[in-house]
Amino acid sequence: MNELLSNIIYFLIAVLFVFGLYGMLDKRNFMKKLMAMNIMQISVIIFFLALGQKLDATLPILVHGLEGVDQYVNPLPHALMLTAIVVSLSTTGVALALLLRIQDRYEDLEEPEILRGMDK
Amino acid sequence: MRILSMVFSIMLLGLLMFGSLGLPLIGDKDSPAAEHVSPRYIEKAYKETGSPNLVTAVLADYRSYDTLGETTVIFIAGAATILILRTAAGRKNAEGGSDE
Amino acid sequence: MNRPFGTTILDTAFRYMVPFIMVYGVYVLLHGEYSPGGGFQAGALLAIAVVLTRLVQGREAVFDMKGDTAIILAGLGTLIYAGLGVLTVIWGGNFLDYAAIPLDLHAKELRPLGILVIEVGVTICVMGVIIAIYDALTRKDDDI
Amino acid sequence: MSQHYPVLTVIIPLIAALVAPLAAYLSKGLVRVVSITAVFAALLTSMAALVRALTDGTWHYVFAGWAPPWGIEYVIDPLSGGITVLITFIGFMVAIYGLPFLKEETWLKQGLHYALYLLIISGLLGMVSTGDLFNLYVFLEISSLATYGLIASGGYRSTVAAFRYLIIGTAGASFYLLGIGYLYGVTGTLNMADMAERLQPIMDSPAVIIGLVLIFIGLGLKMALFPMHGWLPDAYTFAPPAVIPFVAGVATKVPAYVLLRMFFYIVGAGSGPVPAILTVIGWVAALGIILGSVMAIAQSDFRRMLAYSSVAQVGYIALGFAIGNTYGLIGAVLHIFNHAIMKSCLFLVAGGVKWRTGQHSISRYLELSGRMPLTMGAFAIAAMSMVGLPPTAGFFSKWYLVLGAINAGKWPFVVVIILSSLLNAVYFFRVIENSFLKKSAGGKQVLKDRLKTKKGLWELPVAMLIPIVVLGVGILLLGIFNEQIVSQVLQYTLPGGGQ
Amino acid sequence: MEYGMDYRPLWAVLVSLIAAGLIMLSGRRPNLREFWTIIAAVAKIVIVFSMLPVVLVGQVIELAPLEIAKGVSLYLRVDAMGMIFAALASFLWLVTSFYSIGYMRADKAKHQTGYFASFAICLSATMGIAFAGNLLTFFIFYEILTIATYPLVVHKRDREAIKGGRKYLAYTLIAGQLMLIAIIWIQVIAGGSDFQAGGFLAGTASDGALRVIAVLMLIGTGVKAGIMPLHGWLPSAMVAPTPVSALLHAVAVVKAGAFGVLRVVGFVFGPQLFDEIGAATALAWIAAFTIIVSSLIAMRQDNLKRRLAFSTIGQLSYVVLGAALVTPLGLLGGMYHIVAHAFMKITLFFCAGAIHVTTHKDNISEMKGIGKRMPFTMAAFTIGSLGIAGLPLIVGFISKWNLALGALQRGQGIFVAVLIGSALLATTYLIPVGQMAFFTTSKKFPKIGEARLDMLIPLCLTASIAIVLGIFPDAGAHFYQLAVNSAQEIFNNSSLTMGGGW
Repeated sequence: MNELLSNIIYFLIAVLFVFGLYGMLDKRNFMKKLMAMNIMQISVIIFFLALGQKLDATLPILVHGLEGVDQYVNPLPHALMLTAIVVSLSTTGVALALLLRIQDRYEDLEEPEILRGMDK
Repeated sequence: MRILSMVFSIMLLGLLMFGSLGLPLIGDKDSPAAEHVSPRYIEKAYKETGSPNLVTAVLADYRSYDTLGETTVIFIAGAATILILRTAAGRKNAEGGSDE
Repeated sequence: MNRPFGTTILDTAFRYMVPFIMVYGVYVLLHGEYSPGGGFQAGALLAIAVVLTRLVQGREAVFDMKGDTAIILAGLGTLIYAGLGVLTVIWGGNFLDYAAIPLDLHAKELRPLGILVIEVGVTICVMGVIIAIYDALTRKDDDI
Repeated sequence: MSQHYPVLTVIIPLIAALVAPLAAYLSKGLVRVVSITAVFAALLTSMAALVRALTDGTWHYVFAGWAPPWGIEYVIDPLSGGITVLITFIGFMVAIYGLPFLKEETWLKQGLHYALYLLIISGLLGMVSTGDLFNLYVFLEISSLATYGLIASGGYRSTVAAFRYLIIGTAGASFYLLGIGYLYGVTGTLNMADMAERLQPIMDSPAVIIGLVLIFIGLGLKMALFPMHGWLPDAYTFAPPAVIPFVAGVATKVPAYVLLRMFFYIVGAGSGPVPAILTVIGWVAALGIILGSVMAIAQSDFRRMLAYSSVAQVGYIALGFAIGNTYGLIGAVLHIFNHAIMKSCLFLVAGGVKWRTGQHSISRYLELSGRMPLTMGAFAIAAMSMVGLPPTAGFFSKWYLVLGAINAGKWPFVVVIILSSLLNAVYFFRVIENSFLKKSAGGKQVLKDRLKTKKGLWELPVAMLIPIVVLGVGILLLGIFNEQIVSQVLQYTLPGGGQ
Repeated sequence: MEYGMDYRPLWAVLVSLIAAGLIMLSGRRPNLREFWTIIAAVAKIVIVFSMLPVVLVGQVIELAPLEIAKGVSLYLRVDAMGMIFAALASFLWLVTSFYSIGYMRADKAKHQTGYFASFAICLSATMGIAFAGNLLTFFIFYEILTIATYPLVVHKRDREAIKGGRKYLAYTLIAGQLMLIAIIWIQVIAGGSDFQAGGFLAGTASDGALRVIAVLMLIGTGVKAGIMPLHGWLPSAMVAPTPVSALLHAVAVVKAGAFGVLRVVGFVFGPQLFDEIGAATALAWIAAFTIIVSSLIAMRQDNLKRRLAFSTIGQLSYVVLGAALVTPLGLLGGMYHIVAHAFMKITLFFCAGAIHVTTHKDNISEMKGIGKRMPFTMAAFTIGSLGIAGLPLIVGFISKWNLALGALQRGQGIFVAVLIGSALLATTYLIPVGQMAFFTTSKKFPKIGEARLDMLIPLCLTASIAIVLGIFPDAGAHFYQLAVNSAQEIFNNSSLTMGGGW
């Protein structure tokens, strides 16, 4: 049962990741592409956090009287994912700034329209 | 094109699911990730860094260099945003939207 | 009066909120070692104080920071971080080895100090960047 | 101080980037001095690090005093040291080259431009130096984000190009990170050396296989390996000329280097799924080489032509990996060096011509040899190198690649390489014909000539001319002394000792 | 052996490269530019001929200044065969330089700086080809020669020149790439590619593989040598200025190809292996075919330079035939024909150029009675033509005689018939020009008006050398002795006596 549950979570993460990818490939709207990209990044973050999980363990802040490796979840993925979140945030920020500029110029965020505008 | 991306996505989904078969169970206390590097953080971080928040200890001390990179990324985000929004916007008026 | 949302209620609420936000930001910064929190969150809070001021009082806010200053500040904030690394190198340790800080303290006490210093750097960087982005977004073309 | 060279190489440009806005605010001249000094200092430290790596062997630098795998380490061996020297060298040249382009910009733009430029350099250096897989991701993002920002500063069309690059690049980074996640899940470590050890017993686990596939996809997107090259042509075409020579020269090479590290050092070329992946890489790269070259022939814009040629040339590197024996790897690594220098040189020329004539179309290259002899001379050398004619550098990477392919009995690759160099000849000699031989029929007035109004200047501003000439001569020297690089820099580090 | 000690071969290569640099730098001052050319040419002759005595006594000067690819050195090796080519090229460069200066000035050509610089680089590459000690070195200089010749071919920069240049590049680059495959393949199967008298490939691979290698190598070298059907670029390249054609046809480019064939047969495969895999017979037939067909085509050309071009194609195939006969005398004849043809053909081209500059006539049909106006030129031309036809007492006879003996040595008298047939054909396409010049009259050329002296002297010089060598084949640079030495070396056979029946 546990095994199945475990795999289901991985499967869900995989589905999320692939959703993101599919959105990026398929959507023609730049904003939607960006959102899809975010979904993809988030799925990776969840994936890492899932890896660091331990059954019956608490969050990795030491509490008096609670000792032993098995009592706390793995802090490393958390630390890594803090970095990854910040990176994802920064990327999104830059992307939004770009979209603002594109909207300014082409008054549209649909890829075909923009490409037509670029050729002019 | 749509079909192609669909096919590619489904293939990737299959791959990811196949790959996850080899991963440790979620919550497994004996998984490599729980056994190899991280025990030291949990056991010694407070002694070594004086920080009871293990995530902070890892983030700001054991892997502080990553965090430097992270901070730099934020700085880049700010710098890039300003470069894109402000300096380029100035050219819009000056050069009538030159594309080159 | 060029105040986008200049109402009495906002003005009053804002006047009491900003100091709290800032104090809370500093608290989050200092307490980051013990509970969830740290430089990133603190920086965001401090920036919010400035952004809130701008939102309420408009461009003539007394408590204001220009985008240009902000991005310079962000750079300097990160520089505190990187600079500490360089200093530790100069002091004979490896890069970012806080134990090399030449204070007469035990390594266990030096390390939290180092963490604090870099958290301050992170805070300033995050604050600067958020303000700078906000400034860039709200700036009109004629301000350049 | 000398034991800190690896970190100084990365951190000096980074610090300079952080102070760049302030420096620019204080004085526009200051930011230029700071930036160029910083890159130069990084060049010096990277060379010193390389020299030490050559004499004393591989060099581990531990951050914050925490031994790996708990902390982060830098690993400088002759190969990574060599590539850091390459990056800082080209970075230095392009930094000088960019000066005239930025002279008249506002302080803010200059400050941010230099900040981002230095951060690209720093990020790429970090990627090459690091011995930690997650640290690599962080520096990958540093260099990528800075690249997006700089590319977007080239005008309206460049914002679209930058956005697409951002989307695809971030997808690539996500793939990479997910792959690292799979590997982390089964090994529990992020340190490269540690992971290499812990991966060996579990090489056939599905998680390892898929993790490596994901890493390959991620890096393939970043290095614009066909068919994942969609972002590259636009990004290279519309990016500002002050920065694109560097990005075009180096940015796709570093992911290629990481791929090499990953597959040949961490995993091992013969183990697990790597042979299968390499086979796929080989065929995909072969296809990319041919299609990239054909696309390049079809272009009328010089920079776009170079961009497609980059797609093809990255294929050479991947092909070298796919050939997989020592000669193939030597060829691939040598081509990382060669192509970085050649492509940078070509984009420098493109920028110079743009500066002088305001044009990028190949049909506007008429009669340029007379007006810009040194630039077009460098172009001719670089073009010959791209075609692979001796004694330029490009010939020798081709030599090793074909040698490796014949040794491995992979005849289709031999045919691809040879065919591709002929296709290269077609599109480069077209430009050479235009600029050296053909005469413009009364179209002279159409060309704007910036320097005609400014007396006392010769061909191009000196700051632009020097890098062009240095890189042009560099291509020849790299060709003649390639054996030194192979035996000094590559031999010890290649799997199997380079026998 | 002075291995790595004697830097003369390297200097022989570098001196004109340095000159090329100086020429480019002094582009605005014609006199200085030409001064560099002459200085370099003289220096090259001195260097090359100073090595002659060493080589004549059978020694080989070797030099490996640096390793240029992993396990492969830039390896220069001065042996008898290389010496023939090097001495010939360096001597003719000086002659051609004087002639070029006259021609270019008389023709008021543009882009002379590029012209002289490319010329110097070409000679550098030719030296490199002559002294190359392994296939990589050979290939590097071979490709440099290809590229350096390109600016010369397109020198006029008009549509026709560009078209000719394209054709030239297409042929040579493709061939070069094919040869590269073969060279790397040899490197793989033999573990090295240092030239060795008598070949080093025996037993390294299956016959099939060796056949493919042989075909690729022969395509690579054959394109420059103009073997049919790979000759297409040569007539198109005739748009180049005449000294270039002279250089292309008589001295450097095509001879590099022919020389390459000799090297491949004699020093890579070895005659025996080359024969065993059947390449020799095939090549001999191709050469014979080329000889006959090119002569037939030459007869129909009216443009003098084109006619000479097709004649070159035929004559080069003599060299190739010599190699393909794989007999000592055949090789001897082939090698000596490099020399013989060089002096004869350069004379002919010099004459064509002199006619062009002096009277602006390019077509044979317009040259009736030109002998009246330019008696010396046309006399030289006639000597050259007779030599090409194989008349005794002119140098062409020596090589053809040896070739014929070589064919008999192999027991294939049919090639003797080919040689004779070709000689007869040559009489029909070249000698009539001289006949027309002297024995017809035309009102167009009433009085004497010779070419400029700086053009006339070189062409008279080469014509007289053609005669001197025809009478004393070993005079001067001991070309004949060198050829004999080399053939002996290849066949490991001392029975080959000097004189070869002459």
